[in-house]
Amino acid sequence: MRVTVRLFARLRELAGAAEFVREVPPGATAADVWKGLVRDHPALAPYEASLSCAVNAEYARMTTSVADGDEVAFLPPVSGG
Amino acid sequence: MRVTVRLFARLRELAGAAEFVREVPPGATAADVWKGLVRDHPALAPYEASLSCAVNAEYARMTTSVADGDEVAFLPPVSGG
Amino acid sequence: MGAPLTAVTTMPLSAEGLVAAVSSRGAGAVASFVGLVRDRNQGRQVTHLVYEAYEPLAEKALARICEEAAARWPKTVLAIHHRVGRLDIGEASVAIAAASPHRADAFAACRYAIERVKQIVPIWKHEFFDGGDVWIEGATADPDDEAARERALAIACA
Amino acid sequence: MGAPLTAVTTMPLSAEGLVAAVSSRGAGAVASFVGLVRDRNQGRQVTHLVYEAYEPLAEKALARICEEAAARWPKTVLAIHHRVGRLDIGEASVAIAAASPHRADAFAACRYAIERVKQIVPIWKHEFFDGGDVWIEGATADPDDEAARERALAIACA
Repeated sequence: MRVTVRLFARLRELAGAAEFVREVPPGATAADVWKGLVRDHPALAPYEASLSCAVNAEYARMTTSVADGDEVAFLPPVSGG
Repeated sequence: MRVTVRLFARLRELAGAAEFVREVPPGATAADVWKGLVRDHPALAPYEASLSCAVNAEYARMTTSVADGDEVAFLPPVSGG
Repeated sequence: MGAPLTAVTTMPLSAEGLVAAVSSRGAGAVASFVGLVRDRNQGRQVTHLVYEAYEPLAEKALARICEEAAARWPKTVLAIHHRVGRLDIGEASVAIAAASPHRADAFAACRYAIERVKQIVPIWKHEFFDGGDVWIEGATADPDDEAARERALAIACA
Repeated sequence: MGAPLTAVTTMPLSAEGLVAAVSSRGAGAVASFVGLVRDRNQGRQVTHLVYEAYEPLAEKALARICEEAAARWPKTVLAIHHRVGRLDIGEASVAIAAASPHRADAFAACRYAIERVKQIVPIWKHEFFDGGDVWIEGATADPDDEAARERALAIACA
């Protein structure tokens, strides 16, 4: 199945794009999507400890399962205000 | 000597005027001015415990001496804001 | 800039004007406060208020509050405007703005200012309600009352 | 009224507009906060900032903060606008207003809101300074982190 990955801020810069369409196996979690992404973009790895994720524009856990067509966003630590 | 007494808010209403020119003996204090005023306007008496005073538009103590020509203001509890 | 840092005025107050007056290139945070005339007070249906001031002393008291704040929060700029005369429901009676490099100081100075206004500024609120009117009487004004000042600081810095 | 209670926008922010949006006939106090772009940060001479947002989630996070505040301070109305895009020195990045019958709640809700914005709203600050640029990274966003929420409440209600 396919998911759309969205990256922001420094993650976006390190990966070189704001959006990727990625193929993942059925039953994959957000963590699985992230691991696949890090394999292709190892520079992202240091963010694993401080990451947040969202599925379809709702905050989610890395253990959340994703479905075909989902938008999965990975968020570095925020700095609004 | 003469001082100008200024009254505000409820004190002004109870005494029936915002300003009085009063004769006081040399060496009089703000407290003496107040006592004279209360003699003529007994309705003011209950305010003695909660009063502030100012001489020439500076906060003063009731024990402050006044001089000829001074402006002596008596202030009920404030309620700005 | 434009607006003076302190004022006792019959003109409508503007939070925006005060925010602009205190802001600078080094200010990262501006906290502000506006007091509005409420339609109810202690069960009474309020129609309007009339604020009376001993203006020259009220101006000095506002300046004193700004000096107190500058001593306590040296990098913070404070402005306080108080309106007098007739005010209808929803109108602003007092507007305060405090700018600082950091938000904790801006909030603290702003809160301190409104507490001190209620303690030491010679202004009185005459409330008109359905069926009558009443002079509101709050604090006996004494700028040298250190216990009152400590209470304002405690509320501001909590 | 007019202004929505929450917004993520490229347009300049107005404290006055937010104050008007939250005010009502029962509101006696409006506390507000504006965050401004400072010319210095950690020794760097800042030239400008660019804020980036995950907009649909940022809008939801702002609405969530308003709901949290409404649960904690039921009579308080809160509004939060955050700007995105390029901001020059002195421009407002965030504006918050909280109206309440009483000032303690207005101040608390306003302070709570800015602390929560910094904790859970997916917005990022890209700082451009003399000699380079840096992404500012603050808190790992987790709205369900109760310890973070308690910290924001403790700061607000102190």
